[in-house]
Amino acid sequence: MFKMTPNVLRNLISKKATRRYPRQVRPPYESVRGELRNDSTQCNLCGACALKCPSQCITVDKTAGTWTCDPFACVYCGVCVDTCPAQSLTQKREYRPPAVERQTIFMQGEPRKKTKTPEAVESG
Amino acid sequence: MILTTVYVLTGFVIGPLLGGLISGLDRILTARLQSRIGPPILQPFYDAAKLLGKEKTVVNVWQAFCAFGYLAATSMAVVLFFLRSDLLLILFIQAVGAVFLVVGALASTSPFSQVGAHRELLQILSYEPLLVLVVVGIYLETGSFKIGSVLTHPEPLLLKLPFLFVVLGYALTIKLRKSPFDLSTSHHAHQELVKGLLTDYSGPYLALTEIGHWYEIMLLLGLCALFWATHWVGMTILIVVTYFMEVLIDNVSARMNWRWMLGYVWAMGLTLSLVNLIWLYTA
Amino acid sequence: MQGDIIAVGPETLVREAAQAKVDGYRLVTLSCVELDAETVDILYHFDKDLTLKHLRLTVPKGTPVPSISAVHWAAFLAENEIQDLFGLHFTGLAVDYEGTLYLEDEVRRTPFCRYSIRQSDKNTPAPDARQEMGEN
Amino acid sequence: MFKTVIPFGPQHPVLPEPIHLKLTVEDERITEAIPSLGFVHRGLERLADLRDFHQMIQVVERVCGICSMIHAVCYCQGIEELMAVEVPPRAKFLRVIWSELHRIHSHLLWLGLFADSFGFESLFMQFWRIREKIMDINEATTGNRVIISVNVVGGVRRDLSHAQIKWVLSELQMIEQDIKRLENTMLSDYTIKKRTVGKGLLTAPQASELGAVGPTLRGSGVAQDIRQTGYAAYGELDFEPVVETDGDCYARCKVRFRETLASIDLILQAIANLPAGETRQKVKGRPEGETVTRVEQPRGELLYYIKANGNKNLERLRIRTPTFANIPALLTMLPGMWLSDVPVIVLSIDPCISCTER
Amino acid sequence: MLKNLIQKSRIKSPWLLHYDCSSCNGCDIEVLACLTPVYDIERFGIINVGNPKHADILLVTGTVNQRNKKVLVNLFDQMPHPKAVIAIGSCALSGGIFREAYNVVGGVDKVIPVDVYVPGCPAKPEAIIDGVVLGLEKLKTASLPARL
Amino acid sequence: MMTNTLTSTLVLLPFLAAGCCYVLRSNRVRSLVVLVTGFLLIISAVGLIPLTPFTLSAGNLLGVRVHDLVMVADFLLLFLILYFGFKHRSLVVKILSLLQILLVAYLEFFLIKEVPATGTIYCDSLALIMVLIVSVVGSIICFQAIPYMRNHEAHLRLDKSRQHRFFLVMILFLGAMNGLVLSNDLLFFYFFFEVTTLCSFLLIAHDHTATAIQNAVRALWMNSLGGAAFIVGLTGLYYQSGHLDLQLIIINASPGARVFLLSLALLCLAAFTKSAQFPFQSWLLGAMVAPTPVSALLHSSTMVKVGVYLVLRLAPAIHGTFLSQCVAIFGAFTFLAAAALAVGQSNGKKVLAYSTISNLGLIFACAGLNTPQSVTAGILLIVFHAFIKALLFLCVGTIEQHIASRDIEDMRGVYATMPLTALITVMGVIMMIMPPFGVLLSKWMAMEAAARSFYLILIITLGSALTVMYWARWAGTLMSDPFAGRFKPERQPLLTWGALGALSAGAAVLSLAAPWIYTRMIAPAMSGTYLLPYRASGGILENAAGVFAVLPLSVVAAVGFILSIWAVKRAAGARIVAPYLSGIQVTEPGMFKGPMNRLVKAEAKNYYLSSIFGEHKLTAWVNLGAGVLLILMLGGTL
Repeated sequence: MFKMTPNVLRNLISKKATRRYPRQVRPPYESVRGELRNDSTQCNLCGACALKCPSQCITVDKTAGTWTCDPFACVYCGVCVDTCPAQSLTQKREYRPPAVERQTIFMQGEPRKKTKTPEAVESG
Repeated sequence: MILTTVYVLTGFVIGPLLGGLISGLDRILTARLQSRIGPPILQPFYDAAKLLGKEKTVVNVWQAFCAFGYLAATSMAVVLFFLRSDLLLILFIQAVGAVFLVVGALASTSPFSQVGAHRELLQILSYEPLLVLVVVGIYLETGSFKIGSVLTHPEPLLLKLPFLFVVLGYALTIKLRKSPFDLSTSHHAHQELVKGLLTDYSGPYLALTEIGHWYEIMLLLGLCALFWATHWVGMTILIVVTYFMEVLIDNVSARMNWRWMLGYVWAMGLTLSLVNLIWLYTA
Repeated sequence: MQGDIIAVGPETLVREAAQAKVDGYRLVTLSCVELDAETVDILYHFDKDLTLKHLRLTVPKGTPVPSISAVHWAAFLAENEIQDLFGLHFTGLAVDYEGTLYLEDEVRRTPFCRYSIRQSDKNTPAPDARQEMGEN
Repeated sequence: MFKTVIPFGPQHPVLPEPIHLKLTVEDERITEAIPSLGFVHRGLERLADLRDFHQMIQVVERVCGICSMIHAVCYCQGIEELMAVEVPPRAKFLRVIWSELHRIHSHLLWLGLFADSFGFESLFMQFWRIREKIMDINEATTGNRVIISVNVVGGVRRDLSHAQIKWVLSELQMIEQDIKRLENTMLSDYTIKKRTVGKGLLTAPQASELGAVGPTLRGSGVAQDIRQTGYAAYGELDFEPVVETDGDCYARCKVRFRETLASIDLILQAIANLPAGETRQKVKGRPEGETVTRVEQPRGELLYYIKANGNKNLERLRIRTPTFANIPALLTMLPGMWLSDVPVIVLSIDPCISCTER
Repeated sequence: MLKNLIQKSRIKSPWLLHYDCSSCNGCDIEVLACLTPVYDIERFGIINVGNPKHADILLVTGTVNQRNKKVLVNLFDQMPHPKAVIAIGSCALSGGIFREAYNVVGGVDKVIPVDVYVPGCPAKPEAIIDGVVLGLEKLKTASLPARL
Repeated sequence: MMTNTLTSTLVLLPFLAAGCCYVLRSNRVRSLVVLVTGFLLIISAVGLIPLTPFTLSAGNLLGVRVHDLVMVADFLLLFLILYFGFKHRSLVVKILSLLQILLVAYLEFFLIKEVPATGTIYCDSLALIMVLIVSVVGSIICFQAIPYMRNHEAHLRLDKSRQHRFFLVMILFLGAMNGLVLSNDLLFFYFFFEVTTLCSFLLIAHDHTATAIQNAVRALWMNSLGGAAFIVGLTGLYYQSGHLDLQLIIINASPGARVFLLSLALLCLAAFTKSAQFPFQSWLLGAMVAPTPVSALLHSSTMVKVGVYLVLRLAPAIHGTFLSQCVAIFGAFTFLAAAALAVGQSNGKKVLAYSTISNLGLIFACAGLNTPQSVTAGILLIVFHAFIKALLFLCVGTIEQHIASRDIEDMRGVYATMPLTALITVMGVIMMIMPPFGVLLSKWMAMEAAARSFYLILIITLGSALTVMYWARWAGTLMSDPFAGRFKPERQPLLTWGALGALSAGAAVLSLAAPWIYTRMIAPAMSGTYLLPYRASGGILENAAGVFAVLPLSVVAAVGFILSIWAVKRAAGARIVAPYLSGIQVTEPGMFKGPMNRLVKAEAKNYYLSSIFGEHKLTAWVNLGAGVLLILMLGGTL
């Protein structure tokens, strides 16, 4: 009976396993697949990401020159990053922070012309 | 008269405050034994205050009645304890609280609540005789059921009633809802009965049962304290050790079922009590 | 595909399944595949010491299929699933959920039949699942 | 005798997942248990109509978040078989490593939840604490804690660097130590034995007849483990299935506990024998034909039936998950047991309802 | 004074109810992982109570499907005010990768009002903690009952 | 003179009124007779309070010696029983009644040389308490029987009312009881003892169904056994002492004499049969077939109380003997065993019956323990048990007439349809198990008294824990209803309300007045033989070992009660939610959507633990145990 006793007593005297999260943030690992970013200077709006995305959360409108991602549907698999021919898609190491409203990641680029100062705009 | 008032107020006010603190310490200690940091020590008070400020929802208005009844009975028991009244009477009044809690749980038709209530009844069935026997042991040793007389007993009761102290430990474990006896409801709702007995108490009424439980903690630790009533150092050590053992046992054992509880507690408890009582008779 | 495939008919199915049990095979599962608007394939996968054996039953959608749950009790779950998803009817099911194993009334019946919908469900003519989902 | 009818689930603290059991009990003895499913049914097999066969990898990974890696392995194997793709050996070994990491984290998770099912909270905390280390390995090596998404048709997307391998080895050593420290508690504590021994009995013939798989089957004394077929790189590793003969919850617990240690051993072997080379074979074309593939999940045998007709969408994808096979066994275990045993018995098959219902 | 105490306590003692709609378990185990020593959300007074009648915060993981949407509404209704709903993971936010499947209704906000969205697939324990903290804002500002 | 009038009112008026009930077949007149008799009984009993203690001699009635009248009546009675024995072909009854006839004849014609001139009637505080209980509780039950029997017969659709017979026996019973407790001459006592046997037989058989008659015959033979034991005991006593004066026997008790002790043991045996102790419990359980007022009467104020009264009476005589210890153990055993059996019952009336047996067992234990505290406890328990048990039986009867079942499970949520009755029932239950009410007060005394005897205290603590279990369960079940505040006001006949109200209020007030009952009634009864066990001051009962603050606690309880009611009032504004059903509840109350999309009722039934506490499991063992104890008791006196 009470075979667990040595373990719990060890826990009592040893250092606690808890990471005091908000106060003490552990730096993310090198290769973490976090929030999706599109580098507007590189994106050529080819639409490969939209085609390959398993979650179908990216829409690219070539004529209007927009690139939209629904971050709430994104599954962070990184397939789009792997397939992006222009390597404009990257994943940050952090996850997207919680929000109180629906959001989309929206990017307005020049239709058909790249490298023209498109802005990345986020709108709620 | 003034002294009486002081006692009443102490029991009524200090009782739950101390009880709440102890259950806060309990949670921290539990967390530490699990290699966690645990909540702040005032956590039980936050919980209770939050619950008091919640919307009132009931399944049946009798739950409100019973929650108040439970609180009234347990606080009364603690007050009587501070008034140095009759131990047996205090046990009876404490049982009233337990019964009210059960009746309130039975007032809901949820099977979880009902099954919890029955398990609580089985728990009462298990620990009630033990508590009475402990008190009987105290009576045999000191010649009185009155706490006043027990306190003036010249030597620590623990020396004469060691087995009965163990028996009290069984009752304490059941009463504090610690593993392996947290059958009817447990502090953490990870069991087959959801929150068992307390499933359908909610909001302020749940807060009342919490506060009632603090009184119960106080009462039971008071009973433990009687076993070393001759000196406050001994008393403190006894209580601290006992409570630590309770938390430790909670953390090193699985929850058992009521059949095992009834069989084990009665077999062990009654045997130990009998041994100790016979020893007292023959001594 | 690993393992032998034995074609069976509705009349020999239960016998074959029972024989498999006698031979020491464990029923792995049933897979149902819609072949065209009228017929479905039901594959009964069996396993014995890590080798597979399959019974292939090809039946028209309308006809009831004998349940093997009397022989392999565990088949009732898979058969109920097929009942839900393909609208087939199994006769002699050990526990019959009558098409409510997974689906609520709000969902169209037989979501796995892409070619047609079952005639008996014509009182609620649900749109074809494909259109509902949006053609890709 | 009066009957009490208890709706056990779908929302219930001891059930991590929604399944409903209509329990009929007399006093507290169960006389009847009827399940109701469908609370997690999404219909993802039909998503094959909307997603191409590459995208389906991400979908099948989300059949179950606990053994996502192994689902993907099974699916990829099937597609690779249909397309006759030869997977590079290094990828095969990496698949084994991550699969076994998943098995360890799944078993640790289960051991914790199992401890919780009989109210042993501190043991639960202890196992989950160890499990966090595995999650860290997952995150560091693949980029996500749970759904690691490393499989592609023809190999894996990530490789292990030398430094990572070293770190993983040291972590595993610590994990092994930590787990072994709990062996005495999990396998010989009086209260735990009292709650698990003799509960949910399943004899070997019963288990085979009811189609039980995985630790549920092996706990009843049937030595069957799909890893014996030698898929991925298992054929090249030294491996014995873990078997117990008692057929009760305690036996299943022992099987899983020992499998956890066996998995660590497998990873060590795989790392030691890790061949150099490519990790991914480029694939072209589309799958055609039908196939059945099987792998061993933490919960048991997983079977994929894939039928493709040369389109980019599969014609039929059928997933038979281990819990689906274990549910009939569970239903026969319950009657006659006590209400307090329900969580223990239900958890003893390690139910994964999202697998079952897909 | 009492009002302040209660409002403070609400932030200090959020009790969780976790309901798994039709999640793949990924987010569920991350929710559970929050309770365990490494994250130990009991530091914030958070307990997973598993009973809607005791809960302040409803954590929902997974897509809502036709069968469990009623369960979700039932649970939400049984929670006493003030209460907050936190949707966790892509599936709960929008239906995620499954949102086009035939039995899927979509995100949680199609059925009950959602206060906080925690993205991720699955959401990390840290993100869940952040989400709960965000949800506390709502509890703090909620009105007190007319009579205590 | 006053005492004479009052006494004869108490004893003879019922006989007269009973005759009236039989002769006057009008419902109204009968009701009036019952009411008037009841009130007269109550008034006379209360009138006796200032006059006790007193002794009376039964002189002559209509020129005949009362003694001879009683003798003749005795023979008539025994022959009547013999007739019933023949009628219902019960060999045991035949044998036992013949034996009794022979023994009575032997006693009367051969042994008794002279009839005592004085002291045939003796009324001390104990007798007074019994008279009060019989008159007050018994009358109230008879009042309630008026509307009850009307309903009952309407329900049975009888062609011809049998109420005249019913009330004949009911009223007669009260007279017999009063006579019994006032008799000091044991022959008188024996006569009334036999009257109660016959009355109970007639009442149990009242409905004339096959079961009723079967159960009635069983009651008859078991009680005849008691009667036979009694008369054998009497013969022995007469041999030993040469007279049958109860008081003299008690005072001059010579415990050394074996015959004497055996005779007393036989009297105790007779008491056990009357009080339906194990193994004679079956007659009382069988008596449940009778209309509920009969059960109420048998269980509370009459019949079963005969036994405990007799043993409490004899307690000083057996003080310090082995017999006394045996009685204590036997009583404690019955207390525990009956409580255990009650846990296994779902039939409400059976629970009440086992509870009665259990409580009587406790009284026997108190009597056998034979200390001042325990005897006080026993007497108090008689009082409170009478009130509350009568109340509970009447409640169950009322509920039964409404829901057509006496099963506890069917009473689930009866609060919704009969709020007031349900509340009164719950109150009755609360008074059975909770301080500061009288039953618990007596239990407290009993426990403190038994604390010095470890086997007794062990049995009693286990028994009282079981008691809490079956009562609490029942109280909760009555309230188990999901809808709050939606009940309709309940309609019952005035007499029913009156009876329930009077009994519950009576029990509550008496609980409050327990210290005064103690000083005014019990202390005088004790003073002769025992040291006074408690000091009563300021509503607090106290001695060196313990203290029970009756009045302060009652005040606190009352305040708590009022607060709780206030809480209920406020909770009425709370949102009503469905009970927790794992989230799959539907709008229909208590239903959930189960497998196959079917609606299922989430039923929760009480635990009766029939695998442990079922009658089929326990009865044989309990009877065996009790039998062994009885043999030990009788054998030990030799």
